[in-house]
Amino acid sequence: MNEFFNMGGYAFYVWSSIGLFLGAMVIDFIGLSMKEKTVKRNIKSWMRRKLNK
Amino acid sequence: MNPFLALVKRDLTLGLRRKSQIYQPLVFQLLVVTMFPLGLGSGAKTLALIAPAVIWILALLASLLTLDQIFKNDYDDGSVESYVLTSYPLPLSVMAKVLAHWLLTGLPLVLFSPIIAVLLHLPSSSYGVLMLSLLIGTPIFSFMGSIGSALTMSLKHGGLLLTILVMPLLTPVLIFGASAVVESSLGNSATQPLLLLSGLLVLSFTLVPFASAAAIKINLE
Amino acid sequence: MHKQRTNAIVTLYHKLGSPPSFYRISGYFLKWLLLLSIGLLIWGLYEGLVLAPADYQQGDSFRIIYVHVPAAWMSMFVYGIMGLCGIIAIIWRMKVAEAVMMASAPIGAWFTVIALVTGSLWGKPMWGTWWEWDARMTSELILLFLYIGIMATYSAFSEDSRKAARMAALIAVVGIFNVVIIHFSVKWWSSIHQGTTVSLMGESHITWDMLRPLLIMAFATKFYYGYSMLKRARIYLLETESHKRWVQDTVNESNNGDKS
Amino acid sequence: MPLIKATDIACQRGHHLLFEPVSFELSLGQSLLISGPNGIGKTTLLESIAGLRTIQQGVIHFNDIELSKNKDNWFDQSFFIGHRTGNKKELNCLENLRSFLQIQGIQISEQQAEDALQAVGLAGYEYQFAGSLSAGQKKRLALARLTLIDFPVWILDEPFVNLDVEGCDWLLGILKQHMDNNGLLIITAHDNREIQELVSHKLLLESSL
Repeated sequence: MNEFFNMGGYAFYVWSSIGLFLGAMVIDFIGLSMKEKTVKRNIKSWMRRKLNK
Repeated sequence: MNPFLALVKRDLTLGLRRKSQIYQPLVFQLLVVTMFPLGLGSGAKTLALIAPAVIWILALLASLLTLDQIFKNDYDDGSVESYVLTSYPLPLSVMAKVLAHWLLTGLPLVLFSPIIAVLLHLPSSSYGVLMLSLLIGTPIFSFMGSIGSALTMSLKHGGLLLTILVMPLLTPVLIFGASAVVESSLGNSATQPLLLLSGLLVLSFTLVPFASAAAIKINLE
Repeated sequence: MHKQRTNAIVTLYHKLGSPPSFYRISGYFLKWLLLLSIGLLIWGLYEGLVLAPADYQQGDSFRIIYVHVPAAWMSMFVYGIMGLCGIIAIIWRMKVAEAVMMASAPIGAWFTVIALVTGSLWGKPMWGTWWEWDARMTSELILLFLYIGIMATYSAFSEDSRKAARMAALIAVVGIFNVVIIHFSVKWWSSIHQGTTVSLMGESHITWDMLRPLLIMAFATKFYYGYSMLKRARIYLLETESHKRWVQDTVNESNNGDKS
Repeated sequence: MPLIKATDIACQRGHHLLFEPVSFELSLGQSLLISGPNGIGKTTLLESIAGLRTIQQGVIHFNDIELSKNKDNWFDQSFFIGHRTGNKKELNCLENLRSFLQIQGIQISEQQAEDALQAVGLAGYEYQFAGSLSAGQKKRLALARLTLIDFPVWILDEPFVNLDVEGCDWLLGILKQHMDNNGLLIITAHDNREIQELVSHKLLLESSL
């Protein structure tokens, strides 16, 4: 197992590459969910404004 | 006088009356060139080595200073309507604007380049190639810049965006232009990069006016 | 007119061209795209990091290929999609094409960044330097600038999203031509300035065991792109059509579902 | 047969409609006054008709052909003056007048240009740079173009703004003359009463929200 994480001495390079790759995907994914929530919230608020008129 | 010539003549008159567009890029070049030896610590050899790249990058930066003006003034005062609302083809009008811009800013850069070259110790045998490469390359700056200018003409501070948009598009010009000068300063033939540069000029001459015309139309919406 | 009705492709085109049906149809795919990409990602990384044999020259550092190459492929693939949608957006003014184009930009830029940074992380042990101005890395960097330019153009015209999208589309289309020219000019440049081209892959023979995880990862990234792009395009359509009936119905529906 | 026939046209800002779709028909000798509250999109509509913008909803037929397919013909017969006057501040009045029209392919002699300046009350300003004129004078300089062209269709966006009483009277005069010469006029003018009596058709834009 240790050998696997060591990556033949290239641990830093390999794992930071993989980490960056997965990190970017996760950031993209979380950003999307948050954006969706904000947009839907804004539309709902706009609809309420229209209802109250 | 046909609309093409009328537009060129009008822009030349405007440029000659404004003046700043013509001499300021040259002053800018001189200023930056002064910084180089001061920053590098006067090694004549180093200067000559980097001279081709520096001259070309300076020409690029100096052009960028004036590119946003190609359409911005016309948009701000409404005279852009005079060549949009007419049956005269808009791409041809774009070409007239580009021609006028090049005559006002590109040509002075070409004529001024030997002075910069002297200051940077470029071997005098490459002056011909330097001027020729700039003569072919600077119109491409104006052409590509017309797209950027048409895109950013309605923005208050579009200069930086224009730089971000246009610079990547101009990398091939810089590569071939600077290579031509490097080759000739090494005593090699510069024909290949010059031919490639001419190819880029032909491409931008034929395609860019349509892109700029499209950008103007989108921007007026 | 009658011919159009019978032609399935044309019907599909028109359906996908209308924001409400695009929103509805893409909704079916979202979950599957995400699950597929996560599954393939795990499988591909497991095969690539654990099962695949180490390269006889580069050792284990070659495993960076499993994120670097798929990301580099995607950076170009996504740009191609953007150029295509840009052409459609300019000529036919199709709103969905605008949405797909603008939704592709962030994820495409991410892939470009990943390709650049992992390339650098791979280059350090291989070349002994973090950055080499070789043709591939240089073009990739310029590609990143183009992505940034497109997104910057869009946000500069944010007060009118329709115009902003069409402006960005124009940049994307101009960029497509230029990417090709830039790529060849940089290649030409590095061939005369460096003599030999440095290649990360070197002469090593890629065996099927090494190649398979690469292909799996390529599909995983493609599916994730599909998910991210569709999701973002849906949000884009909701946002830009927010005053329309179908958006309000959609939001109300999801509201009832969420309120538990 | 009407020269201009607009069917259910509407303009957008961003993704939202500005006003309820409108339709109208105009023949030569007729005129249309477009009015509505501020921000409703009068200028946008006028610019769309002129061809500066694309019409996002509905169609306009010109001479029975769709305007978008008949652009060159339309540009050769219509003349638009918008709220940006199109004068160059570094050119003098004569140069402004001549270069603007030359770019549109219309040749005028120096004498004609001088007469036009005389007509709009800018005699004696021939060699003054447009940058040094007052707002009203700039407007006059732009409107001077109207006396030099023979386009049947005039599209004017708020031409009375910045004009003094004399200027308004002069403009009304040439608009009337244009109508009498079987011309066609589309105009917005929110602050002028007399134009209301001159025009044959009126169009009130209503909010679509």
